[in-house]
Formats: sequence, structure tokens, C-alpha cells
Amino acid sequence: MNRAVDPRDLQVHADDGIAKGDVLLEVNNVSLRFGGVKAITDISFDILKGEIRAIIGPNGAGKTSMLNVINGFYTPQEGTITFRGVERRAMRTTDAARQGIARTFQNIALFKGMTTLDNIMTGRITLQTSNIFSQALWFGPAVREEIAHRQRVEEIIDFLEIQHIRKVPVGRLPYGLQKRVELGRALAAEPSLLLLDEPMAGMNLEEKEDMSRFILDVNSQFGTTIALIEHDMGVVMDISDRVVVLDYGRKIGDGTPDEVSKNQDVIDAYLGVPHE
Amino acid sequence: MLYREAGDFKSTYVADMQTFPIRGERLLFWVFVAGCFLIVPFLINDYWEKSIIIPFLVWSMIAIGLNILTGYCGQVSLGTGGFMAVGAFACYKLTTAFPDLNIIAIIVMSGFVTAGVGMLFGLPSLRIKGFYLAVATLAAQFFLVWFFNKFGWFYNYSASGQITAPERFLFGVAVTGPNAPPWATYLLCLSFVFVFAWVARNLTRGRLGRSWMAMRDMDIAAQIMGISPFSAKLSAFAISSFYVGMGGAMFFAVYLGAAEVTEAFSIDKSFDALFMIIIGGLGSILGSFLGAAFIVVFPVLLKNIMVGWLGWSTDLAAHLEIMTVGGLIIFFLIVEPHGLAQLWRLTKEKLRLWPFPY
Amino acid sequence: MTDAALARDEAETILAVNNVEVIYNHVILVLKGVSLSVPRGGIVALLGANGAGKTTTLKAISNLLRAERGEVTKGTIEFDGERIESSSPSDLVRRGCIQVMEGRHCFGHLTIEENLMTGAFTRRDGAANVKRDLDMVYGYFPRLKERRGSMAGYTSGGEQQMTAIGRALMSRPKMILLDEPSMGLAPQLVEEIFEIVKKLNEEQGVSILLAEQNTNIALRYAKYGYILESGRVVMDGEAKALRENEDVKEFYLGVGGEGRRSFKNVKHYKRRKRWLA
Amino acid sequence: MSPGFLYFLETVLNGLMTGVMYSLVALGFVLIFKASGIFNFSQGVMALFAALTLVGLQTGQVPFAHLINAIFGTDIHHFGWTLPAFVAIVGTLAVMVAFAYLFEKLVLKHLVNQEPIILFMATIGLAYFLEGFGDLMWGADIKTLDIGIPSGGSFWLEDVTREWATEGSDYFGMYIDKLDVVAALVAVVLVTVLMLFSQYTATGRALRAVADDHQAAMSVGISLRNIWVIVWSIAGFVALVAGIMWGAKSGVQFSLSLIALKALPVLILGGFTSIPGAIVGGLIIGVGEKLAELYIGPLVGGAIENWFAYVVALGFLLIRPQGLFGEKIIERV
Amino acid sequence: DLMVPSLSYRTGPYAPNGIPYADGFADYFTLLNERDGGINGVKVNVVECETGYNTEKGVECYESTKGQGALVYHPLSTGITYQLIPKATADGIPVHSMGYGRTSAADGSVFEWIFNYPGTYWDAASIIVKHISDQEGGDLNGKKLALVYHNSAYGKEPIRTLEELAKKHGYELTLLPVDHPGQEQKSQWLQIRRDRPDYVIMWGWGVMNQVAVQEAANIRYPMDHFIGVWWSGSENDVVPAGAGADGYKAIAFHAPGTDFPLFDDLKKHVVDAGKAAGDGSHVGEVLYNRGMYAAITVAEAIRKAQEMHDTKDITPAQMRDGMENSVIDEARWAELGLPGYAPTIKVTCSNHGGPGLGAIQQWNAETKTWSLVTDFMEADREVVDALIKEDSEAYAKENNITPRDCAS
Ligand SMILES: Nc1ncnc2c1ncn2[C@@H]1O[C@H](COP(=O)(O)OP(=O)(O)OP(=O)(O)O)[C@@H](O)[C@H]1O
Ligand SMILES: Nc1ncnc2c1ncn2[C@@H]1O[C@H](COP(=O)(O)OP(=O)(O)OP(=O)(O)O)[C@@H](O)[C@H]1O
Ligand SMILES: [Mg+2]
Ligand SMILES: [Mg+2]
Repeated sequence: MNRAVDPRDLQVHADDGIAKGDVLLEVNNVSLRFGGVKAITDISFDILKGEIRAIIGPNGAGKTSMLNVINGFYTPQEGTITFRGVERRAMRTTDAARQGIARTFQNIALFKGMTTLDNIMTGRITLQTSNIFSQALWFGPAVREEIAHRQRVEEIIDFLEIQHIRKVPVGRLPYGLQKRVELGRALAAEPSLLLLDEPMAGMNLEEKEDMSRFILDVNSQFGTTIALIEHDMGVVMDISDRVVVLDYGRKIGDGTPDEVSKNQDVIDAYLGVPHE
Repeated sequence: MLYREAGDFKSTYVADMQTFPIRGERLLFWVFVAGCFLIVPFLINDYWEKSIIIPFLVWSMIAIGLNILTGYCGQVSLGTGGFMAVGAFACYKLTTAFPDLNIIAIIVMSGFVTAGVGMLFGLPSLRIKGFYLAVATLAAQFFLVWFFNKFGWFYNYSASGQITAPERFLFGVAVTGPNAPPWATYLLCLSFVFVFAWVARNLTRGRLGRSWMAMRDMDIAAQIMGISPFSAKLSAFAISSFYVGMGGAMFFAVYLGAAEVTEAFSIDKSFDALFMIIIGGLGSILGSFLGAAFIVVFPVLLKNIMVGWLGWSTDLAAHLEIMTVGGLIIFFLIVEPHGLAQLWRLTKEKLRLWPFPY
Repeated sequence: MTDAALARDEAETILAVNNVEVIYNHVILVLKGVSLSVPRGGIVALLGANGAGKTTTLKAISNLLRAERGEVTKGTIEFDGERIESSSPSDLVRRGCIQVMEGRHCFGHLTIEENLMTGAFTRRDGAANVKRDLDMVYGYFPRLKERRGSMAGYTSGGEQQMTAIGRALMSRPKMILLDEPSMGLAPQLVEEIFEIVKKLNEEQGVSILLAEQNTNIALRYAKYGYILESGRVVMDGEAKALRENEDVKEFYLGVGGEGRRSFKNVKHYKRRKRWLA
Repeated sequence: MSPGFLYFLETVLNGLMTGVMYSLVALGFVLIFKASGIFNFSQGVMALFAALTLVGLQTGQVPFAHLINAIFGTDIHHFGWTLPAFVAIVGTLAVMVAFAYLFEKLVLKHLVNQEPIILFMATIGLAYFLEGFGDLMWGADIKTLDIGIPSGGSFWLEDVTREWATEGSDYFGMYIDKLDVVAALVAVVLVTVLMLFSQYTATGRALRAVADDHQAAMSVGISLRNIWVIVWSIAGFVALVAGIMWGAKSGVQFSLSLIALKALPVLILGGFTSIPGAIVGGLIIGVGEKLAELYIGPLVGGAIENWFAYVVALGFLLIRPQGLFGEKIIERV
Repeated sequence: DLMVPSLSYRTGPYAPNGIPYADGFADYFTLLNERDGGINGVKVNVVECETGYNTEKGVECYESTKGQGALVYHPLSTGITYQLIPKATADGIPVHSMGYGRTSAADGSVFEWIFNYPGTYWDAASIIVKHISDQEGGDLNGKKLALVYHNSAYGKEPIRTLEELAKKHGYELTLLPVDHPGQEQKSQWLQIRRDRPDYVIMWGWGVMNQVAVQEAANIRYPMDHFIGVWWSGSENDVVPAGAGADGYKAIAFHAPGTDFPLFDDLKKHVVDAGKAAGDGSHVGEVLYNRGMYAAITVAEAIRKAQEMHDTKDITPAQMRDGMENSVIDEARWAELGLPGYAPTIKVTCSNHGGPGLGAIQQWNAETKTWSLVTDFMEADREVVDALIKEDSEAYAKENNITPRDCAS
């Protein structure tokens, strides 16, 4: 097989020149309103390179909106985001993706008409460069590139253990598998920051365990920084390094899982009972 | 058994990316293609050429084009007739302005001209979506037809605005004009359609195709994945129009030989093309062919049965024909909303499982 | 069984599913003979991994399958003593059986309040009663009251989930088919929702069939449970008994011999055990 | 006032009236789209079919006469009666309701929860079918529709406006077609009633719910079947009204079905889902295209109305992609 | 058998016009077959093919019938005619676009196989102008004429002629295009109402005619100053407008009505015998009579061809000769049972456009009848012939045709 392109070379974003433990992303005094609804009010926090950062909070607290701000889908009225040292308020989502921010969605947003394989391959579109003529004639660079990326995608498929559904249109898949494919698609972009919006909602324990494992592995093997929204406190407590808690658009807690779970505000607003 | 595969194991990705992964099917396909190129030219006569096969091939080309835009990229367009007109008039102007230019080059260049126009009219798609866009593309349809009808330069100031395709030769054989032998026009169209169907297949299975489909299935998610709507949508408009333009050029130069823009490229053409791809199957190259066959060949067949064999009066037959076509469209949609191509796939799947029902 | 016993049995079972088989698209066999029953006024949990067929079972009952090109090809379903395989979904709602669909399915272009009002579509008992129930729903979910005028399409995932449940309550059902009510809800709210379910069950005698991934909480509130694997019921029993079952403990509750496992330390290996393998 | 200005006013007025005529057709589209998310391509053919049926009933034509004669060798054409307009209208309505019922039963029922484009295609199939069916049933020749609606220019307006012109100019008054005025009145009543219906009744709410999500609507007990029969019946009624107005103008014949094309720009401008949008959109398009034809047309050789209407609509869409009054397109992840 | 294809349209937007025409065409041959046993003993086989006025279907019809020995094609649509001009020429089958199609086909030296007698659009335009001039006492200087036309190849045909004539007569011409299908003509008629042209000429077809007549009546335009081409002057066009249409005029190349002996035969042998193509309700309508007129030209050309080549079963090439030498003079019209029905037809090698005569007919809304109000008039040959020559020469050059020498 022609291996002009080594798939390992395609890991573009993972090495972003920021040392582990330094600030990768910083949110400064961000506020976001929709008409009269204040989704986010003056929130600041940071995400360090290489960590797993959880965002929790009651429903409607503004968690998803926060992710949307980070990847440019919403433009906050106030505040700035600093990613890899570059400060900004507004940005196009496509640019965010090119700079290495990938995400999954709360209400699954897979490409329903495409197979698992194609869905994950779309994750690599920003990394593909062959020109339209070689694509049209399906020769040389286009084929080589396709194969190289395909290899990488197959690795992800193996990693997520979804080999058997490779060629199945995702629309037919059960919810849990769709979530996994979505993760695969985000991983395929080889992001430096991975945003996960409730990756484990609607899964049973066994699947949550699998998913946790995947997240931890991605984090440790590729050094990918992860921001994660999740309502299962067990998962959050176990796998995250630091947690930020939102309520009604405000930040009410920030710290290690232990600190947060002992915070009385957090218990009142969110947990209901002290956890464990 | 035709469809028995010994497991779906492929050892290389190249093999896995093949268009026909099953060996028997691949073989069958090549036999079919060989038949089309080597045997049909000897059998074809004027009637089959002008009434069935050429229109079928030309419409297949157009349907593939529209399918790229609508089926793959999800942008419903009703401007096809207008874009066909662009192709036809580009072809006419090029042939008359450069009498020595090769007809193949002319058809391809007509495609490029149309691609440019298509991109222009594709711009609103960046903001307008769904049926709103579909209706908005009618602006292209009406405007282009008006435009070509209005300015005499396009039809070389002929008295009535008709354009007539002059005779052009390829390897010494006429391929346009009234004296072209059926096999020559047939081979010309077939080659075009074959090559560009293959190109379309390549485009749709690679990066570009995936970015189109992503746009189609969920545009916001696609953007968040880094796919720029600007380049995805506009490239779809451009390439789709490229095909439609070539189709329009062949429609005028090879099939009709003469055309008048308000009639030959009316809005009915836009609708016909859309019917084809929906009936055939959105997002399927095979579907484009099946749809074209259904819309082009089926009415002729019905007519021949009702008038030719049963001897019914022509108006009765025409009414029944259109009712039948309408009824069948609905019938097929109920049986399989994803078109004839999907029906074909499911049939194969069932055959493969046979005799086990599930 | 004697006639009398039969009659009694009928009175006690509000929903009986017998040996149901479901095929999608004429080719994909998903349910391979599922049987279950829900006693009047009971809460029954339907558990199982992703893709086991929980949603399909619920849709087979509420007759929403046809809209997905699915079909019940075998078996019978009885609700309230009558066969319902061929009655329309709206008929069923009128008779008191309503489903809360998985994944919210709110009407995006309607406001929250309008969404809730659509739940009362089949009711004929007057505006006042409907109004009272609306207040009841707002009582359960104060957050919804706050957002009552917003278009549902713009509200957060959890708000939509509350809307979907609230909407079902608006029809004053005898039986609710709940598909993954806890999905995407904050832990506090999950508890609340289950409390609401319990209250409905106890105070209004509403029967509940609950498809749920959160086995832990489902088995806490349900009285009886079925476990589905690949379209078959592989285990059923009293909730308590299920909770004690070693397999269930291991695979669904995550409590091994040494107490709760940490997600961090779970080894990555193929653990999927199949009862029927 | 100078004649130039009066001409301008006249153009605007006539544009408004034409716009109302377009709105009547657009209204049918809106109703069905609102209630089921279906872009009903066959609206124009429905108008034709309704008008054909009305004339057929009124003049006592034997349906399928041509077919019957061809098969049985008979020679029948007319029952020999003529019905009063009102009775014929009621009869036509009954036919349209029956049609709605059949279409639901035979087609829509099987296409629940399909993508919009599939349903769109089904309505195209219907358009084909109905076109052939209408011709077969009532014959393809041109028919005169006369149910006593006044038509022709209004003398009254001419007299009144003649006074307005500056002394000495040979202005001879403003023109308006009485038929258009009737159409405008009918349209206003229709829009008001339909708007109240859809905003303030439970059925209206259910309609909008169905358009959003078929399955969810079914799950809360809304009977898709009933809703669809109701809506298609109303749309049939609106089609009849449009058919009457346009048919009175140009005779009832196949071309009547092509008025749908004139309604499409109105539809996108006003918004697919908005009943008042259909009216406002119609007025804007009507005025826009008439002004364009009369003031820009001569500069570029005329006949620009058709595409100009679309360009106007497109212009508005670029500012509001969902049309002036359409439901906002929800973009959320 | 003598095979005569009839490309008809009984469906689609122009069906109301296509039906009577096709009926008239078919019924005349049925009459010949029934009454005379055909033409000189050979039966005529009319093969109808539905085009729906659609070009592609027209091509299909042509291809499917040409192999069966079709003698002559009457395409009955401008679009189809243009399709067939090169094809039929290559195949050696005559095309007769009777009063429509490509005007310059009247030049038989260039268009060997194409005929458009008894008159062309340019003839029609000049005759209409002549009629106007007659009404105005021969002086058109400073008059305003407006042309309302179908915005297509067909509708644009008279423009050049009218412009030439404007130069000659000094009138002012306003062009008012109407887009297909022509349901909405408010702008055009508002403009007419404002400009108050002295005469309005119309080149319309289908619903456009009805709407135009209705709108003209609505704005109370003097209907006798409103003149249509021969495709805008049938019952269909005026009946929907009711009384308002009274006085509307149109040019015609044959008489309307059933006031001729032939119609008695027709009633006896065809309609009453249950052999009519339609339900018989259209007999005598303008377009029915036109279809019949077309059939007569075919039948007469066949006779001529039979006579010239001394054979009964003629070929398309012989048919062409027959057409090229057709002569139907007044005596012959009378013999056919149609005295005074139409002026003499004479076709020659160089002139495929026939005599180019036309009369004006006028609608009486009360009696619902058309009647001729002028004699048959001659076109302005000077202007028209020059234009034809110019156009046919251009065509010949574009297509490398060396014109025949018709003198020998
Ligand atoms: N419309 C459909 N067409 C084809 N297959 C389907 C369809 N819907 C569901 N399936 C298949 O049926 C099986 C059961 O799906 P179902 O949604 O009932 O599972 P579930 O138990 O509810 O899972 P989850 O916990 O993920 O919701 C899955 O394998 C799925 O792929
Ligand atoms: N595009 C929008 N337009 C209007 N309101 C919005 C929009 N997006 C979010 N909101 C509102 O902002 C608030 C925060 O929403 P968000 O989706 O961020 O909540 P969340 O924390 O993700 O909640 P959940 O856990 O339920 O998903 C909600 O009240 C929601 O209704
Ligand atoms: Mg959220
Ligand atoms: Mg489920």
C-alpha cells in the first residue's frame, strides 16, 4: 500500500506549543444574553493544558451556552476568550475548528444520512488538502490522502470499538452508539481542546464506564485537553481534575471535585444532597 | 445466486473504497458498460436515439448535476432550466464564434460557463435555506430565460430568437446537426455521461462529497466541524451547474438541434429534473439514472402501449398517462421514500439474505 | 385459570404485552418476542443496554412505530383489557395511555406553555380543569413557569425534558410510558422527577412503564423490572430481587464485591456479558 | 394632482389588487405548510380542479363523459340542468372535502414522519394525477365561469378621480377592476377568519404542533389524520375561491393551474407559515412588480414582472431568511 | 394507405385551441374516406400523436411516425417547427407550418422541404397594418400602434415587419411583451390605457388571448381597434369575455362558420355517423375550420402528387412536388363544397408562402359568431419579400445551403 503520508504526521493540533499545565483557554468576564434571558453572567475561569475540566450545574444554567461561546457559535455581549494566548470575543466556528477546538453535542448532531465511517471522516476534512481535480479523477494525491486519513480513522474506530457499525448509516444506530460515533468524529479532528456536552446522557452504567475510559485514554494518550459537561456526579467526581459550577448563568463554584462537592452553594443549587 | 458474497472482508482500504464491493456485481457492471459501448451502437436507430436514449442520457447528466446540489448538498434548486439554458447558449455562442473548436471542448467549456453563473446564483444559499431557497432559485430560472430571450446577441440576432446547432464533426463523423448518424450522437453522449458519472462518483466519495453531505445533514454541526459553508455550498453550486450546463449544451446541440429559450428551457425543465432525482433517489448517482429513465422513458412507453397497442385515442391516453405517472410517483414514494435507488438496494439486501427472511 | 381468575387478572393488569415482534423497514428484526405486563397502579421499569429495544417496545405499545417504518409483526398488546395493536396513537391517548418520547421532541416553534397545552388536546373536560392541571405542572417544574413564553426550540435540554414530561401530564393519563426521563437532567431534578412520578402513581393511581438507563434510580422507584437484551427479555423480577442479583449489580449498578467502582479505575476490556450468548 | 402622480397611484392601487389575487393562491400553500410542513405543489392544480368542478356542476356536465362515450359508444355530455351558483359551490366543496379525505387515506397516512422533500414530491405526484383526472373528468376545453361576480372597470372611481387631476390635463380617471375589489374583500375576510382559527383555537395549536414534529404530535394524541383532512379541506376551499376569482378572469382551463407560480414569491416573502404574511407578501409583490413593469420595464424591453417578483422576494429574504412573518428558523445545538 | 400524421395537442395549456383544430383536421379526412373512399381510391390514414405543445414530445412524435411513411408534417407549434426544419430536410419529408413557424421558409429556393402557405406572420402583420390604414383613410402618420405579444419566438415574429412598416407609414410602435402563460396583463393594459394607442395588435396564444380581450373590454378599449393575428381570433378567445368582446377583430385566411355545402356532407357522413374525432361541438369554429383547411391543403397536394407522378401511393418526396405545385383556385374551392371559403392558393418552387392573403373577421358577441368584414387583401409584398429574402439568405449562409435555381 502506498504510504506517502504517515498518519502520525497528521496530528496537527495536539502539539500546540503549550506546555502541560499552562493555561490553554481562559474565559474572562463573559456575559451572554438572548433578549431578556441572561444565559451567562460575568463568568471567568480557565482550562489548563492537559486537564479534564468539568462544567456542571442545574438545567438551564448556561453550560451548553458556555461551550457555544468557546467555539464561536454564540458571540458574548461582554468578555473575552483567550485561546492559546490569542484573545478574542467573536470568531467564526469554522476558525475555531481549524484552531483545534472540536466538540460533541447535547442533542446528537451527527450527519444522519452518512455512515459511521463517513461521519468520522468528516472530522478530518479540515486536515485534508488534495485539490478538486485529483479528487475528481481519483488518482495520486487524493487517493493517498484518503487512505492515510482512513487509517487514522480506523484507529479511532478500533479505539472506540465500533468496528461492526463502520458501514451503518448513523441514523439507525441506538442512542449510545451515536454518542460514541460523535466522540469519534470530534477525535478525528485531533483537537487540542475537546468540548463534550453530556457525553454520557442516556447511557447505562456499563456504557458510562466505557465512555469514561475513552475520555481518560484520549486525555492521557494524546494529551488532549477536555472540557466536559455532565450530570452524572459519579463520573464527574471520578474523572475530572477540576470542576466549575454554574447556576442561573453565574459561577457558584470552582475547584477540585472534592472541594466543589463540599461547597454548600453547590449542594443547594445542584446536588440536592451531599454527594458520597 | 447473484448476490452471494463471501463475507465483507477487505484487506486493503483501496478495495474497501470500491464502488462495487461485490465481485459479481462489479463484473456485471463492466459487462453492461461494454454492451453499451460495443453492442448498442450497432442496434440503435433514429427513433431510439432521438426519442429515448439521447434524452435519457442527457437528462441523466442533468440529474447527476442536480443530485450533487440537492441530493448531496441538500440545497433544493428550481433553477435547473435556467442553467441548462446557460449551457445551451454558451454552446451556441462558442460553436458559432469558433467554428473550428472541437465539440467536446465546447461542451466542457459550456459547463464551465454555467458553473460560474451557478455560483453567482448560489450566493443566496449562504443565507436562505430549505424551501425558501428552492423558491428563491426560481429567480434564476425566470431571470435567465428572460435574459436570453431579451438580448439578441445571444441568438445572433435571428428573427425569432431561435438558436440552431450547426453541424460539427468528430473524427470526421457528424455528431450534431440533422445528418449525424444515431450511433455517433449516442456514443458521444454515452461517453460524456460515463466519464462524468464516474467523476461525480469520485467527488462524492471523497472529501468534497463528505463536506456536502455534512452541510446537508446538519449545517450547523458541519460548520462547527470546520467545514466552511461558503466553500461547500458554492462548490456544490458550481459543480452541479457544471453538469447541468454540459447537459444543457448536449440537450441543445445533440438532442434537439434547435431551441427557443422560453419553450425549451421553461420552468417545466426545472421541475422535471427535480422529479428525477427525488424519484430516483437523493444522494445517489444510480438514482439519477433511474430517475431520468422513469421521467423520460416511462411516459413514452405508456404512450406506446396505450396508443400504439391498445389503440386508445390520444387525448384519453395522454390523460391516463399523466395520471399514471402521478400515481406511480406517489406509489413509489409510499413503497420507498428514498427513491428507486434505495428500492434497488433493499431488493439486493433481501436477495442477499434469501432464503432467510431477516 | 378460571374465568373469575381471568377477570381479576385483567382488572389488575393495565397493560399486557405478549410475545411481540417488531421489524423495521421490512428487514431489520428488532424485537424478538417481548412479553411484559404492568399491573394497574404499578411502576414497572424496563432496563437494558443501548439498542436493546426499550424505545421500540414503548413505541410498539403507543403505536408510534408506523411513523418510523416499523411494524409489529407478531404478538398482542392489551391496554385496559382491550387489544390496541391497531388503534391510533390519538385513540390511545384518549383512552389514557400516553408516551413521553425519548430525546424530548418538543414543538420547537411553540412556546413552552403552548407545548404544554397541546398535551390537553384530547381532553374534553373544560378549560378550567385544564388550567388547574397547567398550574399543577408549573408547580412541579417552576423553571418552566419562568420560561413559559419562550419558544421551546430555544430552551435548554433539561427545560425541554421537563416540558415533554409536563406535556404528557396535561392529558390526565391513566398510564404513562416514560422513555428515559432522567436523561440530561441535573441529579437534583432527576430525584424530583422520580418523586413526581411516584406521587402521580400514589395519588392519582397512574401506572407507569419506565424505560431507563439509570438502573439505580429506576430500581429504587419501580416495583418490578424487566431486563432487555437484543430484543428479548432476559430477566425479570421484583425490583428488590433485581437489585440483589449479582449480574445486575455488576453490570447495571456498578457495585462489585468491594462497593462502588470508580470510573477512573475501570479496566478497559470487553466485559459485555450476554445472558443468552 | 399631476396625472403622472395619479398614474403612479393607479399603478400602486392595481398592484395591490393584483397582489390580493396572488395572496388568494398563496394562502392555500400557507395553510397546508403550516399544518403539516408540506410544500403543496398541487395547490394550483387544486384551484383548477375546483373551478372545473364548479363549472361542471353548474352547467350540468356529465363527469367523465369522454371516457364513458369512448368505452360504451354512447354520446352523452350534459344532464341538461343548470344549478344555481350557490348550490354548485356547496357541491364543489363537498367534492373537495372528499378529495382531502381520500388523499389522506391513500397517500399522506403512509408518509407520516417523512422528510419535507418527500412529502413535497408526493404533492407533485398529486398535481400530475389531478391534472389528468380533472381533464378526464370535465374535458380540456375552455369553460366560462360565471357566478355573477361583477367585473370590469369601475366608473365610480373613474369619475371621482378625474376630478383630482390638475385642471386642463386630459386625465380620464383611475382604473380598477371590480372583480379585484371583490377578491380583495373576500381575501380580507378569509385571512381574518383563518388567522383567528389558527392562533386561538386548540385545533390551530395542534396544526402548528403537527408541522413541527409529526411523531411528537401523535404522541400527545393529536390525530394526524383528522388534522390533515381538515386542513386539506380548508385548502381545497381556498383553492376554490382562488379558482373562482382567476377563472372569472380568464376562463377555466389548464393555464389556471399555473397561477401557483405567481404565488410562490408571495409565499417566501410573507413566510411559509404566516397567514397575514400571505396577504402582506402579496401586496408587496403586486405593487413591486407592477411598478417595475411600468417604470423599469420600458427601459429594458418589458416582461420583467415574472423575475422581478422573485428578485423582490429574494431581497427581503436576504434580510429575513424566514420571510417577513415566517417562523424563525431555530438554529441551536 | 396514405399516411398523414397529425401532431395534435389535446392536453396542456393550449388544449382548448388544439382540440378543435385536430378535430377539423381528422374529420375532413374521415369525410374523404367515408364519402369518396379516400383520395383517388386510396384511403387516408391519419395518425394522431399527442405533443402537448411540447417540443420534446413533438420530436418523439416525429421520430415515431416518420418511419411509417408519413407524407407531410403539420407541427402546429412554432417550437416543433423549428426542430423539424433541419430534421425533415435531412430526412426528405415535407413540413407544412401553415401560417406559423419560420416566416422565411416561404423562400422555397432555400427551404426546399418547408412550406408555410397560404401566408406568413409578416404577411399578416402587413395586412393588419393595411386594414388599419384603410380605416384611417390611408394615412397612418403620427398614429400610435401597440403590439401586445407572447414573449416567445412566435410572438416576436411580427416585430421586424411592423418596425419596417412604421418607417414606411410613419406610425409609432409600442411593444408590450407578455410572459407565458399570460394570466396577468394588468401592467400592459394599464399602459395601453395611459398611452391610448390608436390601435392594438395582438400576437397571442392560449390564455393570453382571453385575458387580453377581457382586459381590453375592462378598460373599455374600442374593440374594433383591437386586432389579433389569426391565432388570436377564435371563439375561445372571445367567449369568456362575454359582451365586452363585441367588435374584436382578427385576421383570417379562411372564412368562419358552417355556411358551406361541405358541412352538410360532413354532418351526414361524419358527425351523424358517429365518426367525428371530437364530440362534434366544435364544427364550424374558427380553429376547426382551420384544421379542416389544413387537411384540404394536404388532400389537394396529394391529388396533385398522384397526378404528377402517376401513382396512387405517393412518397414524401412526391408529396413535396405535389405541394410545390398546389393550386386551389376559386373553382376548386367551390368543387370542394366551399365556395368563397378562402382565396386562391398557389404555391411555386420559389414561393412556399402561398398568396399571402388575409381578410379581417369580427366578433359579434350577441350572435356569438365571427364574420368576415373585409375582402381578402394582399400583403405589402415590397416590405415583406425583402425581409424574407434577407432572413433566408442568412439562414442559407449559416447552414451552407446553396439556394435552388427555381427559374428553370
Ligand atoms: N427506524 C429504525 N430503522 C431501523 N432500525 C432501527 C430504527 N429504530 C431503531 N432501530 C434499531 O432497533 C434497535 C433497538 O433500538 P431502540 O431505540 O429500541 O433501543 P433502546 O433500547 O431504546 O436504546 P437506547 O437506550 O439507546 O435508547 C437498535 O439496534 C436500532 O439500531
Ligand atoms: N439561542 C437561544 N435563544 C434564546 N435562549 C437561549 C438560547 N440558547 C440558550 N438559551 C437559554 O439560555 C439558558 C441556558 O441554556 P443552556 O442550553 O446553556 O443550558 P444548559 O446549562 O446547557 O442546561 P441543560 O443542562 O439543561 O442542557 C436557557 O434558559 C436557555 O433557554
Ligand atoms: Mg445543555
Ligand atoms: Mg431508547
